[in-house]
Amino acid sequence: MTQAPDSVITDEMRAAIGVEGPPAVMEVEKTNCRMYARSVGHTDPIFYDEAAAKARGYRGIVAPPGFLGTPIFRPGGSGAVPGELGGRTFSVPYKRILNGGTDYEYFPDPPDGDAICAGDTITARSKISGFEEATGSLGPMLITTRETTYTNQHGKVVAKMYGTLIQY
Amino acid sequence: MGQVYFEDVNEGDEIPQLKKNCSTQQLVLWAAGSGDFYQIHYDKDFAQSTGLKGLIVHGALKNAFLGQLLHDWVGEQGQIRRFGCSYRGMDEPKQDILCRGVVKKKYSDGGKHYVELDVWTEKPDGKKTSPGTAIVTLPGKN
Amino acid sequence: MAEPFQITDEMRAQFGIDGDPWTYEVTTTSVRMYARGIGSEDPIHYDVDFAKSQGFRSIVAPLGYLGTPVYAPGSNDPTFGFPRRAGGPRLNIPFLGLLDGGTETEYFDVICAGDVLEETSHLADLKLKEGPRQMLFMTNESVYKNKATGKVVAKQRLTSIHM
Amino acid sequence: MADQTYFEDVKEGQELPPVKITPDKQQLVKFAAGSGDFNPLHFDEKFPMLKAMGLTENIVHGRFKYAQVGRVVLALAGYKGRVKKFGVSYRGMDLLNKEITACGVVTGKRQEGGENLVDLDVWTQDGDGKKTTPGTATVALPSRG
Repeated sequence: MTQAPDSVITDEMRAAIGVEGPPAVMEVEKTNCRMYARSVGHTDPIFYDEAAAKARGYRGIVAPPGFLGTPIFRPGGSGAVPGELGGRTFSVPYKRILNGGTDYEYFPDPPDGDAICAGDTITARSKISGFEEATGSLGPMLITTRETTYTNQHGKVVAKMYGTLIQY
Repeated sequence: MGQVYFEDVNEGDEIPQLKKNCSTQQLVLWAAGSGDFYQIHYDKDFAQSTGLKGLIVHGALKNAFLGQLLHDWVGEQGQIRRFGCSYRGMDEPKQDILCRGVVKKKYSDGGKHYVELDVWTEKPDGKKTSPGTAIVTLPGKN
Repeated sequence: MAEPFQITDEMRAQFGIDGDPWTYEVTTTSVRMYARGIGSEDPIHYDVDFAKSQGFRSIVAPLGYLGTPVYAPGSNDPTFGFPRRAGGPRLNIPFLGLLDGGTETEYFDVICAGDVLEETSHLADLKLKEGPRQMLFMTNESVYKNKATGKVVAKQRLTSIHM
Repeated sequence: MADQTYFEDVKEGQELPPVKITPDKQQLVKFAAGSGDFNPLHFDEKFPMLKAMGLTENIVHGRFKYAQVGRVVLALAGYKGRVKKFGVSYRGMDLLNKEITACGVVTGKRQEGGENLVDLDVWTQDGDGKKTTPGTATVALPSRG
């Protein structure tokens, strides 16, 4: 597929596969865990109440599913969440872009992993894991898959996110 | 809702559904919760200027709804290992979004009891807009 | 309304009665979000190292931001986030119209990310303005105490207009 | 942030550098996120209460204007000064996508309790110069002495 003569995947793009971008620091705090839980409609008190979370064996208020912290915002920066639509992009002859989907993988088990709780500082490192070309109802498209690894302040890998970006 | 156990679950079982219906306020709450302030989710004129008919529900919000579906199902002793979905179709605010999951496979490995599921959101006409998969662990009865 | 509204001694007797305290949290992400919300790009609200270099404990809360009330479904108003607490004054106000009349904040210390504040609130004033339509100006005062030091860091008076 | 202003630098009648902002819907949604006030009056043009008020455009949060006044006051205080108090009344509505200017003028200087205090009139005004959010503020400034 990548060897097709009309491929939009360049050598530069192939060389970028597996190369980690600069790390992004994500903060998990009580306020943003609660805001996220509230915005989804969660009712489990472990997302709101520290005492309830501790009673269930967590270190603090739990980050709801899909919440991996808020990137530190700097005025003038992009504010993009790494691994979603952010990260390195390449010049391809397609104008439109779609977020194809997102998968979250969690590693909640000690000693190697841990739950994500308020008070954590998570470092996110993102890399392109592959390019694929396809032709669908939208016409020819380039599918970029990206993998982001989330490591907490104790060096434990707590989650991975797999994102799919479609350009067509 | 009581704790669900590995032994209670069979392939083909559907888990309890979660019904959502997003007000424009919820889309703004989600912008706040997620940090995604793209205007197609709350500014009708902006959405229409990009060729959309009107406001649309964030794909990531539907993904998070699936997270809630699973979190509420696995209970205090279960854990979400993996979940996610593809964004295949758009949903509009003020329309029901039904979040569903069906058990695809169950197995035990390394002392843990795994359940794999197909999960998705669907529109009132049954069209799946966010198909995905999930892996959770559930407690065993002994 | 059949009878014109009057401020009674019974209502005045409610002045100063505190409701149950509520916790307000000031975090780095909440300070940055507020600063973004008001369009400020002052690094004192964003950059922890910079704020420390200027002698502050952490990034500084923008003026007007006194932390985010601890939220839980059912315990807070889902639109405004304010706490539905027990205690405090109970008034029957026969007016349906409600306007935000004003905000006044008095500071006794700088509020920074990491601060956890305990807020208590009471009815501070009632004023009636007569006219073709009666307007009741109701002022609530909130006192914010730093939980770690016990020091009052701010007082905020909110006036609502009922008509 | 501009250089620190000292008490000696300030004169009665002096106007402070204004802050201008034209809030669009995204700005108000960010303010909702920051402030926790998710009243649809500020972002949903079809919200029934807007219609009841005879409006077709969203209203800017009063607290947003208060915060703009806060930016003017904080800019005077700098990092070494301290804002003692600031308050405003909400007298008029401002609508989305219309320029708002937050202003301040020095009305007095005094020394009290070992502090160098500067009193201000503050307000926001709309494009026609109408003061929709008038108020006052007091700032303690460092001295050069």
